[in-house]
Amino acid sequence: MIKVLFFASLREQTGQSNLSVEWQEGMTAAQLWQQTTDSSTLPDNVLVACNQEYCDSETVVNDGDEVAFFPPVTGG
Amino acid sequence: MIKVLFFASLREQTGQSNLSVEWQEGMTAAQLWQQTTDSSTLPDNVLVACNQEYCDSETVVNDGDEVAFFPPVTGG
Amino acid sequence: MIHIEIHEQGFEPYTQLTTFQQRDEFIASQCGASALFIGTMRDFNEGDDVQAMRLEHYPAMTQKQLEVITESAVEKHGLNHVLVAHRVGDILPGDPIVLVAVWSAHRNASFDACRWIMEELKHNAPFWKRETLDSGESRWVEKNTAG
Amino acid sequence: MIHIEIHEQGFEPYTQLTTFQQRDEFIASQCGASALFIGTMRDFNEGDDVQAMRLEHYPAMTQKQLEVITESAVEKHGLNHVLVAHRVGDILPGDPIVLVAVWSAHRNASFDACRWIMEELKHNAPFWKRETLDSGESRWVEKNTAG
Repeated sequence: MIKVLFFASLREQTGQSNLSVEWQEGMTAAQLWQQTTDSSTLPDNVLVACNQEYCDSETVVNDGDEVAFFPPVTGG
Repeated sequence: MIKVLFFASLREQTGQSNLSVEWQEGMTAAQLWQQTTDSSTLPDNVLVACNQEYCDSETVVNDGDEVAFFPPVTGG
Repeated sequence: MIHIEIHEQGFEPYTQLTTFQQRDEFIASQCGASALFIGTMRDFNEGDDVQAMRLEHYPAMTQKQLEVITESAVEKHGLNHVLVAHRVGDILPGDPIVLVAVWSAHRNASFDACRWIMEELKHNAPFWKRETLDSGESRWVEKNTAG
Repeated sequence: MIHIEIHEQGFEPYTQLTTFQQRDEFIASQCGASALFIGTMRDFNEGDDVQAMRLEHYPAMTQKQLEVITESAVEKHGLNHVLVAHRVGDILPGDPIVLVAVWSAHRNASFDACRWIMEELKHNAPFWKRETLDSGESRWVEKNTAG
């Protein structure tokens, strides 16, 4: 299983905060996005983290990973 | 009269902290130094202030001015 | 010594600093310099009056990111200590949002490191601000100001 | 608001900051950013162990110079407030020597101004340090470190 998280405006837009997705061999972050949202492609301005570290859309995820999608950060 | 002040190592080297000197027309900071110390010329590494503002050795002083000589500053 | 604090409730930067400096590992006489930055919620942004703000974050990643950033700073600048505190939750104008404090033997390292940590935090730590305007409208802050 | 303090006795930076920020003229919600620098006496300098220090100054000029420096900073960087505190007299390792604190709407102005004031103070404000080494020898510090 992959734990998928959405934050801030993406949480609101997708209407989901976190969900679990069945893992498949070779699955990328971009594919996870497609599968969990109605969008076809991962927008450029969406950031992705795999296991709490920034990664890119083509990163291949492993079973048990935590993948998060979020907008540009605005802390500090 | 001119009030002349010496600070830090210059106060120790000259053995004087402050003194009053008779003002003379056209008197420069460098001349005041010569008159109040045994040195002939004002060393490059001695800073001069006239009325609490930095000035140079050729600054002409006015009657009633306060002139200070001190080494490079080391605060902060 | 590196210390990272995420505050769900209001925090007082000077109190956190005082507490931090009372730790046994903190030896003031080895630190000639300390540079600090405190970010506070303003009552205006992008030309609008702002009434309140909610700060969301990604807890596990926040901690990890701030550790990576502060450890890099310690290594790069030879710092003695770093304290980073960040507020989350509902905040009001005037409330402290972030504190970055570093200590080093000489001043350049402190100045450089404090600013570098702050920029890294602004660009990479997973926090998001949603502001409520005086008009009642509520909006996500889309990006941080350049400075 | 500009405030300059010369302390003949030990001072606590966070206490001075708290007091300053309690003034009526200090409106926290207008200041998004605050950058601070605190200089503390080290127990080492130029490779020697230092036991104590005496800070001499030229009172009338100190005040005037710090006013000139801080007023320039406010004008140049559009600061909301500046607080500068400096210790004189006999001090011991770990004691605060200098505090430079500035407040502005955005962070770049605060970072730039705090560092600029500190460099100006180091190079132009009439303070002199005489340090007593562990060996008992006493010497004037001849120049400030580059940073």
